[in-house]
Amino acid sequence: MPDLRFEDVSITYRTAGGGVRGEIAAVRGVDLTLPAGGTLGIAGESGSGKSTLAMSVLRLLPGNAQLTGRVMVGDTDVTELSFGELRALRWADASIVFQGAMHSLNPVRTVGQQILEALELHVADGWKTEAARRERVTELLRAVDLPPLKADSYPHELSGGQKQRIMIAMALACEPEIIIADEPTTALDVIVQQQILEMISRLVTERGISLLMISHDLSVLASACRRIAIMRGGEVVEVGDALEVCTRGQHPYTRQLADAFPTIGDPASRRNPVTRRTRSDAASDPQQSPMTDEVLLEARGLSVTFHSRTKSARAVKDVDLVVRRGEILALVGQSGSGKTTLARTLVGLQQPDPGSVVRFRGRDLPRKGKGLRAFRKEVQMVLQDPTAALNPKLSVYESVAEGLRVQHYRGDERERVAQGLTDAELTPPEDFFTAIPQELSGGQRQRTVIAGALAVGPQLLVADEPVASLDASARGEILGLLLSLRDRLGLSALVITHDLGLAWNIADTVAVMYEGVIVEYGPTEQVLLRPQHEYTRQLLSAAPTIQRAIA
Amino acid sequence: MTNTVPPTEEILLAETGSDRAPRRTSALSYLLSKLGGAAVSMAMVILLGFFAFKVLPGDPVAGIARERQLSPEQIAQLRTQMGLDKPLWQQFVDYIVNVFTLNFGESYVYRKPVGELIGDYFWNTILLTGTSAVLAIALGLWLGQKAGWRPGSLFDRITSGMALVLWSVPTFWLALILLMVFGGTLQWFPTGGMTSPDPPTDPLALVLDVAAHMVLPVITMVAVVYAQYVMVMRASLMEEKSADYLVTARAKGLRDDLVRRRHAVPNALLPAVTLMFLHIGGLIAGAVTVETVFSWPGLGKLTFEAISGPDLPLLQGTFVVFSAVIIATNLVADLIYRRLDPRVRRG
Amino acid sequence: MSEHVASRSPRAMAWARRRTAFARFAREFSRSRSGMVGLVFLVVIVTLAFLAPILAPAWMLDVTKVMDSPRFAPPSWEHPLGTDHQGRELWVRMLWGAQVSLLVGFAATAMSMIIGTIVGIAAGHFTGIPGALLMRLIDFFLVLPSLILAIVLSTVLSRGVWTIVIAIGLTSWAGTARVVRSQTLSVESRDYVERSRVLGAGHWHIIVKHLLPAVLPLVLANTTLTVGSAIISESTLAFLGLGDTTLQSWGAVLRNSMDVSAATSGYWWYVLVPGIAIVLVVLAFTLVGRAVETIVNPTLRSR
Amino acid sequence: TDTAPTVVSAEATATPEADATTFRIATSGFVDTFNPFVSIYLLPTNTIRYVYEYLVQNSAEDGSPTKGLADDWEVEDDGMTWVYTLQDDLLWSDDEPITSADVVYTYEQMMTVPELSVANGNLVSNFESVEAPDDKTVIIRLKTPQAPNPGTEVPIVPKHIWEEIDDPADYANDADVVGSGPYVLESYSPNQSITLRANPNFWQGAPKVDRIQYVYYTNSDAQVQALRAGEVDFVAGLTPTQFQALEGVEGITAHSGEGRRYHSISINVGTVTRDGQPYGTGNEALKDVKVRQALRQGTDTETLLERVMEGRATLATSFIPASFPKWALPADDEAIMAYDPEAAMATLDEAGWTVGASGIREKDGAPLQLRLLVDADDIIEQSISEYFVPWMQEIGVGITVESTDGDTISDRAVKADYDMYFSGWSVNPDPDYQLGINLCSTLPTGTDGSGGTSQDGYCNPEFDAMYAEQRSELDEEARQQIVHDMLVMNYTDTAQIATWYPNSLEAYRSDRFTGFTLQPAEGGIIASQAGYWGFLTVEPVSAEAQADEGGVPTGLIVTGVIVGVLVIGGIVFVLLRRRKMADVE
Ligand SMILES: Nc1ncnc2c1ncn2[C@@H]1O[C@H](COP(=O)(O)OP(=O)(O)OP(=O)(O)O)[C@@H](O)[C@H]1O
Ligand SMILES: Nc1ncnc2c1ncn2[C@@H]1O[C@H](COP(=O)(O)OP(=O)(O)OP(=O)(O)O)[C@@H](O)[C@H]1O
Ligand SMILES: [Mg+2]
Ligand SMILES: [Mg+2]
Repeated sequence: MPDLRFEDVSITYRTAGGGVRGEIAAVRGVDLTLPAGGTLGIAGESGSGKSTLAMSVLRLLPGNAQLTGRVMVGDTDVTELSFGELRALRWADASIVFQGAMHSLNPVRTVGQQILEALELHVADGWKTEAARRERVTELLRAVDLPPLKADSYPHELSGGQKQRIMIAMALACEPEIIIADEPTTALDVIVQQQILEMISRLVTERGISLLMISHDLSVLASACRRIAIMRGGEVVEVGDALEVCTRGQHPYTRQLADAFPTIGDPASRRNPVTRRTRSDAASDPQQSPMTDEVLLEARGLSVTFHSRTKSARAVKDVDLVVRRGEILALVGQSGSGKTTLARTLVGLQQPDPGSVVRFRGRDLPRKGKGLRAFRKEVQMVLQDPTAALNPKLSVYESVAEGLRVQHYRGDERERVAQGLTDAELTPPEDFFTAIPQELSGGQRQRTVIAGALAVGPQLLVADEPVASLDASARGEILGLLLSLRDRLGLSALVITHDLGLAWNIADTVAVMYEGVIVEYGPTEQVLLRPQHEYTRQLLSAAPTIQRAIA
Repeated sequence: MTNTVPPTEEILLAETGSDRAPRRTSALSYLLSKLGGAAVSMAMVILLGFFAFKVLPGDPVAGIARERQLSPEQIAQLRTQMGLDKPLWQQFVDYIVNVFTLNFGESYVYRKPVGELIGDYFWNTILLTGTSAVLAIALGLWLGQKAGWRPGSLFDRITSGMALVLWSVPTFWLALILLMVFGGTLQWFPTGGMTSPDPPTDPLALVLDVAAHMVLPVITMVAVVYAQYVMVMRASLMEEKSADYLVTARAKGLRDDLVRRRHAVPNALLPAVTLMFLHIGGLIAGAVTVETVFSWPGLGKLTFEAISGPDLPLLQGTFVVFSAVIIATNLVADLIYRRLDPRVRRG
Repeated sequence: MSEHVASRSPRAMAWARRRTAFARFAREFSRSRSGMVGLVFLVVIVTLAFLAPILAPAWMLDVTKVMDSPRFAPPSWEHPLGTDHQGRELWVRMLWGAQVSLLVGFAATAMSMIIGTIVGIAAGHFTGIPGALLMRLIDFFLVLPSLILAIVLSTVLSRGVWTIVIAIGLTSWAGTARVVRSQTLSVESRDYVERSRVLGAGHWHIIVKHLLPAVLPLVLANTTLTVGSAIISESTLAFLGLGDTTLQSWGAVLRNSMDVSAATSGYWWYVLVPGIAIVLVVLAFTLVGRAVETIVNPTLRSR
Repeated sequence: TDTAPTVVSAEATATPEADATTFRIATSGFVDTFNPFVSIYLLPTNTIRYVYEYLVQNSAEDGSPTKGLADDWEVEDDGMTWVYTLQDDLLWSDDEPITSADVVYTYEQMMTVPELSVANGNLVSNFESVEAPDDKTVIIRLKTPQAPNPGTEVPIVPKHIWEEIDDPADYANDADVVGSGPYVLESYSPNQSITLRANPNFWQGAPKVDRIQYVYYTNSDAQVQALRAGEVDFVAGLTPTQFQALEGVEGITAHSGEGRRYHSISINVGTVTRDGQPYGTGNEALKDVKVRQALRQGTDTETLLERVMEGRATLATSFIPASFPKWALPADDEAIMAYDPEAAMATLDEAGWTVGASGIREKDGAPLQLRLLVDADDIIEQSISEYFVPWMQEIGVGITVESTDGDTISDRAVKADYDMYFSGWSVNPDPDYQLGINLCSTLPTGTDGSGGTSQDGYCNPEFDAMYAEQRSELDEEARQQIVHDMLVMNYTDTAQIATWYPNSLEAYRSDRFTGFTLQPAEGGIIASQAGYWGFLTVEPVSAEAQADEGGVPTGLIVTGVIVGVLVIGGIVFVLLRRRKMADVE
């Protein structure tokens, strides 16, 4: 059985357009070894070269990539193989589960055909005949817990988790010795994520395959790999035993990654996200919440149904919800459970079903004209994806000022914008005025959106997954900001997330949503520490933690 | 107008891309909605067919009387025969009735029912434009996918360059040059018409005869039109080229040309199909000029003559028929699209 | 980004940003060889067209003033591009013709772009019945045999440049509208438009601030391409005898050459010169258009 | 080669005999119908001339009346009664005898059935009655005396055929026609070809070629190419440039003949309806004959003739072409005004038009700015206007050229919405009709121009009186004098500037055919005659010249193309197959 060795591998991309980026050194001088039958995890921030490294194993890098160093599979250097030899190596010796299974399957062929194709290309004793191959497809699908009938499905007919499993089945098809899994669980909700991880671990141990797994989430790696390497900026900054790296990381970045995971039930992280900022004095006692009893927003019997030509779907069913002044309410739930829909309805972007009641300060939501504009002044929403929420052509200044202009703000616009940016901790604000979104990091973009919302001076902020797209260090910053704003400005907030740890980090109250229904609703401690509903319990148990992984 | 700009395809691709978002509808409701859209367009065409041409100046009788010795009584008689003395609403009612009986009234010039004339010429035009369309599409798709697979290669540069140059050529001008060179000077091909004046009776010889007459017009139309298809297919394949599933296919150890043929092309075809059929309109515009230059007895030539007539019922007829053809081909495109793309089909 | 610009007003900063954006655009454009070739060629042609009255005084077009010069003289040192059936220098006619042809090209394109952009944005932005109606309208114009419609229009209106402009403009906007509509739809689904709504913005604000800037680059790319096809359309109309023969346009020159059967009679230059001029200019516009498009639509860059 | 069957059967159409000679003519003409009662377009009416003999034919020499069906004729009652005697043993192409009953039938249909008068009703409007006292005599009684022979120009149809037809006005008459002329119509396929077959029963004997075939080419360049390629044998209506290019081409003879057309710039003399009500938008200034004369004096028709027509026309004096020398106004007539811009300016000064600031003359503040309608499809009109504008500028008249299409021009001409436009007519050998449409009685009845047939909107009672006089003047010389005076009057009144009588430019494959008869015999034309002489006497040059007819080397090419297509198709098929197989593997 071969092992996989990277020997002083460097990979640079040449980019033609723009010249802004020019040559990108995606991977720099990496030395790594995956022993035969072993498991190795690679973690690191987004863009640190993880996928690039993975692709180099099968020489799948795009044409503009240049590789130096050696990639050894057993005794052969992959970079020196002839094309024919390389094709023979691909999939038969090493296979890959690509990042984003969604796009890795050909949309116009059935998944069965696509698995078959691999078998046809690498005919082995086990599947010499057509019938044997079909048999093997069935067998593979069973191995990944899918009914064999699914072979006739087209990719779009499968859920994300199912597609991910098809990819895994395909990777196993030719009985390779090495499997590379690139972020096999991103975009999956925690419960599915747990299933997939368990399955991979099981297959690896059962079949004695070497596994190279990539993720930006330490806890995910910790649960599947014996060794972990940490990458940053194209370099491996730390390699070691999984437990070692997770709990006693040497490199500051490793520690930062490890620390960013809140531990539910740990008082140290309660209302205290990891952040570089020092919190204001007003809330020196993190256990104390400035929440009042004054009801700001109220929903009773709220339902939302989407109608399409052929069918209608109720995304939100009969929800009762209250947001008080100074309260931070976390709305958690699995993907597609209706969180965004509920939030959009609460701010009047979505029409609820007749009979639903949504009241702001005791009055029905205005629908148009002056009333609507006045309402917008009081209730602002931060949309799910900060990158999409900023017009790429407008500067930070213009984006923040947009609300003021729309609201016919009479004061000094410039001063107000500066104030908004300062509130959002983008200081000095002048430095950011002329920047356009693509020049900002994810966290900065998110804060610009928040600054834009805050500049209008709202009483209630509805923030939809404000940190989902951020890596561990950036998310702490944003959460810290929310808390400090609540402390300083008495703001109320409805924060949407599918991450329970986040709720533990900042929320006063938690509502758990499941298939459009709020199944559990109460103070954070009560819901998270003494869950009543089965789904909440499931969520809590599926949430990966480093402790659990190592234990 | 006559030519839809090919390079905008790339932009349009973006749109058809969004059309491809999973959207399942039942075959019947899909068909019905497409048919409904086509019917609305057709109704608008029919209305426009009357009013647009009604405002055309020129009384056919006045034109005749300017050249020929006619007495006032004869002129009045002619006007009655052409139905020109009826009030407008009556003419409109007649027109609508005519359209629905596929009759379109009687041609002023040919003194025959327009429906009959169009029936005589329709298949000639379909033969010419159909052949050209098939050749142009086949050539365009083939060159386009080759070029798009290796953008910037010598093959791509030559193919795209040729396509762009040919696309910039006015159709009628190219037709005329070809006529001069290959018809007049070299005398390789007949200079016009669809058959020899005395068509051979032997079926095979007749086919050969027609084929010989088709060569120049088909070359002209293909040359001007295929460029659009090359560009559509090229852009479409380039768009597809970076798709992740191609990496998967490669990782499985597929040969490069198999990756292209089995995975990239079938996907790239999807947006291309819609766009190609949109260009059928351009082909028909080409038919008018090409048929005129090469004296091809088809609807295009008929249209050209109807303009110089002015032969109002004939013009209305060809206009409605041309529009109907385009609408029908677009409908076909939608249906083909549905067959090609499993995501639009019911799961 | 980090340069300190506190002293400048936001508006000035916006302009500065636009300037740098344009500079970047220009830089990228200058890297496209074919685009530059096209652009340089166009600049030369446009300059020559503007200078026509100086390079070739109007009397050179007056047939009564050139009665001494030979008719149908082939190209030579004396008659660089040959002469026409009235003994006029072909280069003079081409020069003056460039004015008309380019004017028609640009004006028809402007018209088509304005209609296309307005209808496209409206069709994409407004939901419900107005949007659906506009979409039907676009679809309808897309399937119309536009040549025939253009023929009708140019027959109905009295002859002249503007008639041709209108005939071409009115029949070519649908393609643009379709592109604009799809772009509008995709922008409309972006969160920043939703965010704008959350901030309290109305239709006008969203259209002007978000939709228009997002579709303009595409429209611009489309523009250069449409100019080319408008020039071809003009010549096609002239060929069909629907142009204004009192104008010196390239289409009219070509039409003249056909009227006198230059091609059959061996006066090849009379046919080739205007034809090739059209091909070259259209090609130049196409090259420029593609280069622009590659820049504004980065997914097209060869990967 | 004279073996054509008498009655053309359908089978014969499908398989033309190998040795039959076919004379091919390129055409682009419209065909409405071949029904002689109804057809009004040029091509079918010309074809009908070959199919049906007239009672009296126009002679090849000078177009004067000559033997047709009638052997000879007598005028009685001072021109009120015409008595015709038919030739002996005349036969229709189906071997039925031609009798006076056929003649009477034909005329009576036109006189009594309005639908059948569409084409030639004007020719019988003066008829009181037509009688056939016996099989060989026809008597035409007129309402008013007339000098022009009433037996011309009306195609006589076979009664035994037409009687059987239910609705003669709707009868297309386009296949297996029974006729009496040198050729009969065999078949017609729209926009592709018209085939005529020699009629062995024709009284002058069957023509020497077996068939005449008109082949369609939309485009005149394509016609020329077809002639060069030998696909057709005869092309008419050439442009001067094409003509020049064909001169000296081996095997082709280019023929320029004096035609029977005239071409002019019609001037709006101030149009009025028949009862004197003004209508239209004509410029007031043109009501002054001086201004109109000045326009003529300022127009250098000689230069135009040279530069625009390459000299292939005869300078015109009036609307009667010089090819009818009996009637035409001679070029050296003292009434003729020469090109003289000085004189033109003097005339304008005299009329009170003084040169204004912009070089355009003015009178009472109104500038002398005139509109000229130009057909965008007509290079001749365009070229004339290009000279006309600067010349007029020179004498101080502003011209706005409005380029538009022929239909719009017809429309505006009827409505008198013009100052000047180009006009032209084909004139018959007898000037009566052409003179007749310059009478006050042809002015329109309505202010929208309806009910009129006037040539230029001209009206002069003196002219009308002279017209009546010439019409009943049976002495030809006396009549010539009256016509001359009428033309002088019309010329001086300047209702139009007659530019020229264009030559008819034709070309034929002289390596294959010869023996064309011209009309008039001296410098005349072949096609578009007022008669059937042009192709009557055509004969093949020699047998072997015919043999390689249609010898375009297409066979090889076609085979090559077919093979190519098959190969491509095969490759595509194989590729498809391969993909298919790959898919199922
Ligand atoms: N085809 C390419 N051309 C140019 N640059 C590229 C290309 N692919 C990746 N890069 C750049 O190379 C660097 C490494 O990318 P890579 O995909 O390996 O990151 P990653 O660690 O997998 O990140 P993520 O966690 O987001 O998947 C990034 O800066 C990326 O922008
Ligand atoms: N515009 C729409 N039309 C039809 N169905 C919709 C629409 N928007 C959302 N849905 C459906 O409503 C349900 C709830 O969607 P929603 O976006 O509210 O989920 P979510 O909880 O925010 O998920 P995520 O965590 O992935 O953001 C989903 O099944 C979704 O498919
Ligand atoms: Mg990655
Ligand atoms: Mg959501």
